[in-house]
Amino acid sequence: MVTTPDLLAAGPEIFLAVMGMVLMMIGVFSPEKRALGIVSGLTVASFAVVLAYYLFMASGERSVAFAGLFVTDAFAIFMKALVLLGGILVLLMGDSFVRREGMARFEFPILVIYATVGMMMMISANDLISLYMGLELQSLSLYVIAAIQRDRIRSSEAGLKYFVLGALSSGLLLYGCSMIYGFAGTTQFEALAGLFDGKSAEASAGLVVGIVFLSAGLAFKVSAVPFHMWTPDVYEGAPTPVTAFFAVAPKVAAIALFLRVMLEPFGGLIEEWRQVIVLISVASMVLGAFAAIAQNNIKRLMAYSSIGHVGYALIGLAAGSEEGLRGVLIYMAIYLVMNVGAFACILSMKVNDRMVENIDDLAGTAKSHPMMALGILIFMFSLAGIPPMAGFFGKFFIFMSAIEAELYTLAVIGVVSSVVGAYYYLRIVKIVFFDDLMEMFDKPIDRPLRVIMAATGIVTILFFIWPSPLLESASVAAAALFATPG
Amino acid sequence: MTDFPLLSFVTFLPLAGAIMILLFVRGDAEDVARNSRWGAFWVSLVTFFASLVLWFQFEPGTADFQFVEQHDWLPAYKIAYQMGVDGISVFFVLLSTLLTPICILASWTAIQERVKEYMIAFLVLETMMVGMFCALDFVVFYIFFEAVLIPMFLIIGVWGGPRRVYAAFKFFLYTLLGSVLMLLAIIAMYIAAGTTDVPTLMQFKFDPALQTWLWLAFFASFAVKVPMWPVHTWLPDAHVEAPTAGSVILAGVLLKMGAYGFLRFSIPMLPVASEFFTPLIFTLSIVAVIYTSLVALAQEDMKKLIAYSSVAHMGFVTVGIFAVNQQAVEGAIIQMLSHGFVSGALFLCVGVVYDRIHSREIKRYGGLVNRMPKYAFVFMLFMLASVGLPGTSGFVGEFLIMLGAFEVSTWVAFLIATGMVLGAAYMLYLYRRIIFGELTKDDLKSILDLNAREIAIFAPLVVLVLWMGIYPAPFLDMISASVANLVDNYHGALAAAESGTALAANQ
Amino acid sequence: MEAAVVLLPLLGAFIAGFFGRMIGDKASMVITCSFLVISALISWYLFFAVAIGGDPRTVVLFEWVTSGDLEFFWSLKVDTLTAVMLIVVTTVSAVVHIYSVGYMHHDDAIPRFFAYLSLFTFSMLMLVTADNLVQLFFGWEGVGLCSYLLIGFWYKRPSANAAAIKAFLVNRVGDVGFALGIFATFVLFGTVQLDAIFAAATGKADATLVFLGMEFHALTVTCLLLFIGAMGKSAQIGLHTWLPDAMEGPTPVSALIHAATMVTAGVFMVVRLSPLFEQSETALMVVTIVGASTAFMAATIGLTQYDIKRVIAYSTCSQLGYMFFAAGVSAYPAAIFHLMTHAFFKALLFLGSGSVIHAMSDEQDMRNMGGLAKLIPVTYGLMLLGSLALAGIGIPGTLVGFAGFQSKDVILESAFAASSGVGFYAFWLGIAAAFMTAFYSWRLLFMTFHGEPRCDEKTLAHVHESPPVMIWPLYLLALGALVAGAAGYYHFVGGGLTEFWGDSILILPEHNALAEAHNVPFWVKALPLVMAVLGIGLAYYMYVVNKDLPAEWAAQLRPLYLMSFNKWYFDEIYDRLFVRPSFYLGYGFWKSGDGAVIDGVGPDGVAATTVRASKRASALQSGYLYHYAFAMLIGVVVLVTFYFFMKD
Amino acid sequence: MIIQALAFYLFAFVAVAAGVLVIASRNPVHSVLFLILAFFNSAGLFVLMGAEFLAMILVIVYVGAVAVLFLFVVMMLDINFVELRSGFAQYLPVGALVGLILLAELLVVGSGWVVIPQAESVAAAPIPPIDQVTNTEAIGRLIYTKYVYLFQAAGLVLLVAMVGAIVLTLRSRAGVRKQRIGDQVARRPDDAIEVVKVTTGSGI
Amino acid sequence: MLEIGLAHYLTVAAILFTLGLFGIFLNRKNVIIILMSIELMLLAVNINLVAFSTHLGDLMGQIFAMFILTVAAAEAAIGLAILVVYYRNRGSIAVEDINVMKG
Repeated sequence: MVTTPDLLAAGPEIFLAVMGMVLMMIGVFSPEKRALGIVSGLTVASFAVVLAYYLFMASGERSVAFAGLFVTDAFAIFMKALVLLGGILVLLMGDSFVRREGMARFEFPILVIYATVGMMMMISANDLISLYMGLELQSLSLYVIAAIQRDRIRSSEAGLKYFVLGALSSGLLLYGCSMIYGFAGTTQFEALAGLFDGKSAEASAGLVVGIVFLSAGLAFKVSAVPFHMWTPDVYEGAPTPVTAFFAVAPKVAAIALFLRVMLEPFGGLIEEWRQVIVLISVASMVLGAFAAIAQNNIKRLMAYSSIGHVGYALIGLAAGSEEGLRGVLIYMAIYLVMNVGAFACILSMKVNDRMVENIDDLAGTAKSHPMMALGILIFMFSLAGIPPMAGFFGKFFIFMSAIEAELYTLAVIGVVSSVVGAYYYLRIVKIVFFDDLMEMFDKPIDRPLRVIMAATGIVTILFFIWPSPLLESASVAAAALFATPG
Repeated sequence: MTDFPLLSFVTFLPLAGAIMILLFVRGDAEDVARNSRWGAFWVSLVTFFASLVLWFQFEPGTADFQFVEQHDWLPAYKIAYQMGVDGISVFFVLLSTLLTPICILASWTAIQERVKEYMIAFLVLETMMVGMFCALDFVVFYIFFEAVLIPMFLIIGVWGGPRRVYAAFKFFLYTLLGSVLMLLAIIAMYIAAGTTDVPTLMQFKFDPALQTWLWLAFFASFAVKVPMWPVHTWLPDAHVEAPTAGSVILAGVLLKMGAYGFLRFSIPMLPVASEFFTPLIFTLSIVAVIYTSLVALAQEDMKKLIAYSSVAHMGFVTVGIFAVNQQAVEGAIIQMLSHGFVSGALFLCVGVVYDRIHSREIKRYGGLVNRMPKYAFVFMLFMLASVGLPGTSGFVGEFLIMLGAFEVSTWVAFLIATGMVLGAAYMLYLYRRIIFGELTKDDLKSILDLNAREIAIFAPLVVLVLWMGIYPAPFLDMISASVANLVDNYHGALAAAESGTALAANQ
Repeated sequence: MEAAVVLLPLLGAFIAGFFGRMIGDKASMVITCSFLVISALISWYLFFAVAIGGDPRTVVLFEWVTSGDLEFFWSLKVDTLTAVMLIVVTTVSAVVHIYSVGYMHHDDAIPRFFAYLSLFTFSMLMLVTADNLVQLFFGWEGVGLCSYLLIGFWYKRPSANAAAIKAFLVNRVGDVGFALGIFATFVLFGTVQLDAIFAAATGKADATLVFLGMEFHALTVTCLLLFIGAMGKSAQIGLHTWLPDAMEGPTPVSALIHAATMVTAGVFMVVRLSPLFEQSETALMVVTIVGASTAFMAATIGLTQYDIKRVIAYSTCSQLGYMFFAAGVSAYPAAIFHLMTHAFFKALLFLGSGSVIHAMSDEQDMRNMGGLAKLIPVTYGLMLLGSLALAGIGIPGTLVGFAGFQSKDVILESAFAASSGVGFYAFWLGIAAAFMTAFYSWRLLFMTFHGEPRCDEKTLAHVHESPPVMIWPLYLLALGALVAGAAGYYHFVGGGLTEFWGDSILILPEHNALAEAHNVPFWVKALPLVMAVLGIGLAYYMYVVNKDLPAEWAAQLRPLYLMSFNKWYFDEIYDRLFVRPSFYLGYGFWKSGDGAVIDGVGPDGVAATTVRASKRASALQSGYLYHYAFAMLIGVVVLVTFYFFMKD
Repeated sequence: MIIQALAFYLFAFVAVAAGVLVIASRNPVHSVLFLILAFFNSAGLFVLMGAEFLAMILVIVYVGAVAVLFLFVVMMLDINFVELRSGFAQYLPVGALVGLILLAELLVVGSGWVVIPQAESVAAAPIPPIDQVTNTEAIGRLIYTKYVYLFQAAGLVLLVAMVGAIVLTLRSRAGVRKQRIGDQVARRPDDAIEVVKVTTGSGI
Repeated sequence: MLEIGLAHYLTVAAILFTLGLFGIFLNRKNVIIILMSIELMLLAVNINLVAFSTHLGDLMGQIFAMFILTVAAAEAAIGLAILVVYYRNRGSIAVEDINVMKG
């Protein structure tokens, strides 16, 4: 029953899954000391191959494979490219950390591969069951890599919390799925979409309750309030490269899944779920902004920051329009770049070969590491959404869609909380630029970090000069989701 | 020459200079400092001379935008990179390009640490300021408008006084809060009108109900920037803590951004709402004039006093803008320019003594005229210009504003006229305490008068202040066509709106 | 040529001000003085050409402001009125310049002083040659500035600085009125050019204007607003408090600015705007009442002052009151006539007192003087002459008399001849003031020059006659004080009046006080003289014959005495009413308004709340797994419940 | 019919009761055992509904693997359970409130169920008549053909679980003597024997 | 009452689900029981799915349930592994102790 088109459509996923197994073998049979280097190099290489495939060869045509379980379209390609890009960058910049900090095991890159495959499956999910399988493949891998520094309390605590809460969220999600299945009679996205696009079927209460449970589960994955509670602890506890990975790839994938689920099968029920999303979005923006202010640990701060950012992205979802979707896509792309940059800076925070994570440790960086300080400046202002940094454009298109959808209150709350949020980003800038040097970070910064910092920094600050490529591909991707027949 | 993108050139030249300095100025600390100073100075000077071309080639007779440039930018959204100036904006461009080299000169010796970064920040700031006044697309405008905050935040925070952190944050967040609301308004306008092209939006008739909200959102942004009472409290703090040159730019250009916004956007695009809210603006402006003048009277810190005086002077400007007649609006523009020179110069005056004594407390001074006659003269001149003495630029603006306001409301004219007295009171009182009297403080006994560099800083400002006071015709000529157009359109739109409602009522 | 008159002093000021140090004191003095003298000579030429020759002219220099309908130029309008002012201003100024060469010779900032003087002269000339209200305002403020600078010339003295600021501020209050008047004029006439306004004035006689929410007769409002400006500049009651304090400046300044020229600008303005004032009975009435009241009030204060210059200052104030009520009864020529004569004799008195002060080593308190007549006889003689002119001694019914006699009498007669209520009010107060004027000016003479010297030995030994450079100018002024009245009578207020003034002054036919002035009963003409003589006699009795009497009377009439001595408590009232509340309010607004309320509720309050909220928010993150789980579970239940409720 | 009903009530009641005891018993070992009981009864319910294969899976996978795993861990980690039960009732009211609200809502929703009209058309895999194809066979036909994608994905999940569990728990403790057969086999005389030249008279 | 319909099964599932939820509130301190509570929830889901499957006449639900069972097993393996790792580091699995990170 499996046909060649099926295999082609899921080719990249299959390739990566197989690569994972191959690499496992390679890892096992390589000399112990070199195993990690070889495996992670090959991992990056295979990511790069797939990324290149998506960027240059993959057609954006929608094609459904595996009896409607799997779909690939421009939207999926866009999001997968982002995920892969995030994966590559994080692996590159985490390399030295991984070697140094007692997580030098080749299983790490392999788990990253499977997590990534899981994410790609999520992005391509076209059925509640494949959604669930992708999600779980991703989650299980992530649980493990969060706890991968198994000798550290923080890491294992992070893994434990993430796991318990993740399992709970799976439970909620599944309950939702079961309700949807029961009340709609199908788990297939296209079939679901077919049920609700016309005026024929009014959504039954059970179905909407199912959707609410489902979105609760998804909200957990994107760490939206009130399902966000794991985020700060896991971000803080997990090893920094893992945190960086968490902050970019799974978030992009989960947002993609969220978007697809809400807009494709349930797009016709937008009036039913919009308020729920609005509520979650507002809560996320506000909490992200406020709670971050009190933080001293920079990873924790980034966690709250990501909660806030998800709130903004959800505005675009609440708008429920093609513009909103496009806004979210642009937002996520920019979010990815600037977050990677910010984490590159965090990974450079090393005193006498020891990682430090307190914000105050950044004091006076402007004097000792002017270029890194410049990078922090760019990323912080970008995260705060100040033009002309890229972050501004992300917010701009999101708010545009919100206003267009007449979600005025949401937009106002959004901008106001972005001002509150600006406060803590500014605080970092303040510490970097205004305060006096206390402890100097090690010099020089590792080359991959430097390169990534520079590259993301340049992209972030110069995005405004030539934004069209991103905008256009986001448009195509957004259109793809809305062009769904049925 | 006509095809040369002059505005973009003027806008981005400083940025290019900043990048050059960032990348190529290296070596030991002293070389870096010297090279960045000179580099920044030359760049800003060239920019200034380039911007003078704008003046010479400007057609004064037309209200159209000139030197227009247009490039695709976000074609998917029909948002384009558009630049252009008219009579209202052209002088603000010149004001910005003029004040930047002056500021760089003023920081020559005052800034000894991180000179390179400082100069870069200033050049970036210049780009943002100039770009903001040139932008003909609302989104482009907004980007420049907001981006100004970044270098200014750093300038205050890194090179500022003891409470710089507080001041920098207050400045940043306060103004940010205002402008994000404006962003929503811009988006709403875009959605209503389908474009962010400023000239088109000026022609677009927004629904009156929508206008009210848009106006309020603009108000949130511009009122903070102006600053109007009661959202002015960031200003004294920012001014006091900023380094001298920072204060100069703040007072000279940044405050104008708010008023410029009212003039460029609120009035022409939202005439009905503007008219509806005029009493509010008048009230706040009057309070600003009287209240802050009184506050200025009680100040013990020179910079704070001048900062409060800025609030009062900008109160005049907002009255002028919302009086919407030829005299008042022209007066408001002249007053803004004049205030740019005068308060900038006054901050420079404070900077001169601050560089020598490192105190801004009024009590620390007294009798400076004994040792510093040139300084006393310069200070006197600007003080008088600030007071609005005829023959100085301050008079022309204030006079025209009050004259125009009188036509609209005698109450307003009467109440802001009290500012003439109060303004004189605090400025003379300040002058007396600093300059006059016996020279008793020991460290003042060896204080030096202005040096050649400082004279070079003040000279152009002195000339401009007198020139605009005695022969403002060249300025007014260039402004008048645009202002006339603005005023006509405004009243035309109001009349149309009124007849529209009348019609609706009849039906 | 017209430009030369005006600009030469400016040039002098410029040279002395900027290059004074370079070229030295002497060169500065020579340049400014000679420029002034040239300017004065040209003015006299212009006077004959314009006023006597009847050839008014206007020279436009260049555009000043064009803004929509509003358009005005820098220009020089010379008509009879201006010409008269020109000669008064330039002559007195030239005299003062020369006098200052002697008076200021031991000062260390001579170029600055002369620069200020010349700058002042320039401003004053701009004022009198204005052909539009704004240029008038320019000159108006310019003289105010110079007055400020000159009063505060000795900047080391705190009292001088205080006086300078006070002068500026009080003037500013008047200027607000003036400015509003200009605006009203513009609203009414659509122009600020004087000629155009005058031409249209009659047409607007019935127009109304809404001012401060009330509807008024337009021209009345306009005139009154403008008149507030005049009150400030000319130190009329209520806004006069700066003038006595202004005596902190060097004496030549007092002579030039605070006696002869600047303070008369108000009078000049009212006269200049006679076509407007003529249209408003109310405005004229107010002018009369204010003028008369000032004349009386200032005179009463002058009775008890001890500072020699302050006495003269109050006298100036009082005389300005005369001029105003003259204008108020439409006797504009009389006002200008008195303005001119007053300029001479009052400058003479001031400079004479300067000479005295100079002789007494900068002593100004008359209680420490006495018996100087023998030591400085020339000064005494000149002061005597000035006092006679001030008291208005002359033979009623003829032209024989000192300058003040003709001019003051014609004012009082006009007031009487106006035969209106305010006219009589002015007349009787004027008569009373005349009595007091004579009294205090002679009191001054007696206290200063007669009796025994009351100063210490050292000062006494130092007393000397002033150098020729100070005395000669006085002779010139003395000549003016002696003959100006008689010489000008015919043209100014006599038969040649209409022809002389031409179009520069407008008097409506029904306002015929001046014409009627020649026909008043004889007792009216004689009464001023009688009062003057009585005043002199009383002064003689009190300060030469029975020297204990002043103290006795002061004790018996203590409230009145204190009222007079403390200048009717104006300063105290203003201090309580305006100055202190301003500072108090300013401080309050700053600390409580900005600090506590706006910042406290606004940014700081919000920031504090935010920080508190953020502490709370992050306290939610307890670290306990089960709390997190609770949050999720409660969250999902809330969302479901929310949906249920939303659905309904 | 009645038998079916009785069976349902029996299984349902026992399952719910076991569920209550899972969360209420003092000893986690008991909890695990009650969990197993609940699973068994649920399997019974499955059978009632005609899902024999799932019932079997539930017993084998859940009872055989998962529950035993729980039991194993509970017993392996030597934990003071009494301590863990303190504060048992602290959140009881909140939990009860939340639980009851949710239960009420779920019941309301559940009772409103109707087969949607389009059920026929949207059903992806209609159950074939039981007399033709058994439940197990029907499922088998689907998961190895149509839904092989899911089957493979499940494989990956299990692979990750295996790798993860090993990565986390496998450790070679330093200082523990273990037999390394490879080392023993690869041992060569050179490693074991050192030939020392002893000069006479000096000793070793 | 004797007619056993879908609602009966749904009710059982709902009760089990709620019990799972309630169990978390009740046994907040013991991670293992929390995990068991979650297993109860999954059981409820499975009952739901199978019930729907039967009543809709669609095998999809049963397949879904099967994969849930599979994944749940994998999940349990990983979860317990993490728990063991944590226990090794900390010597306790009391939830009260799992709060190195907070705020």
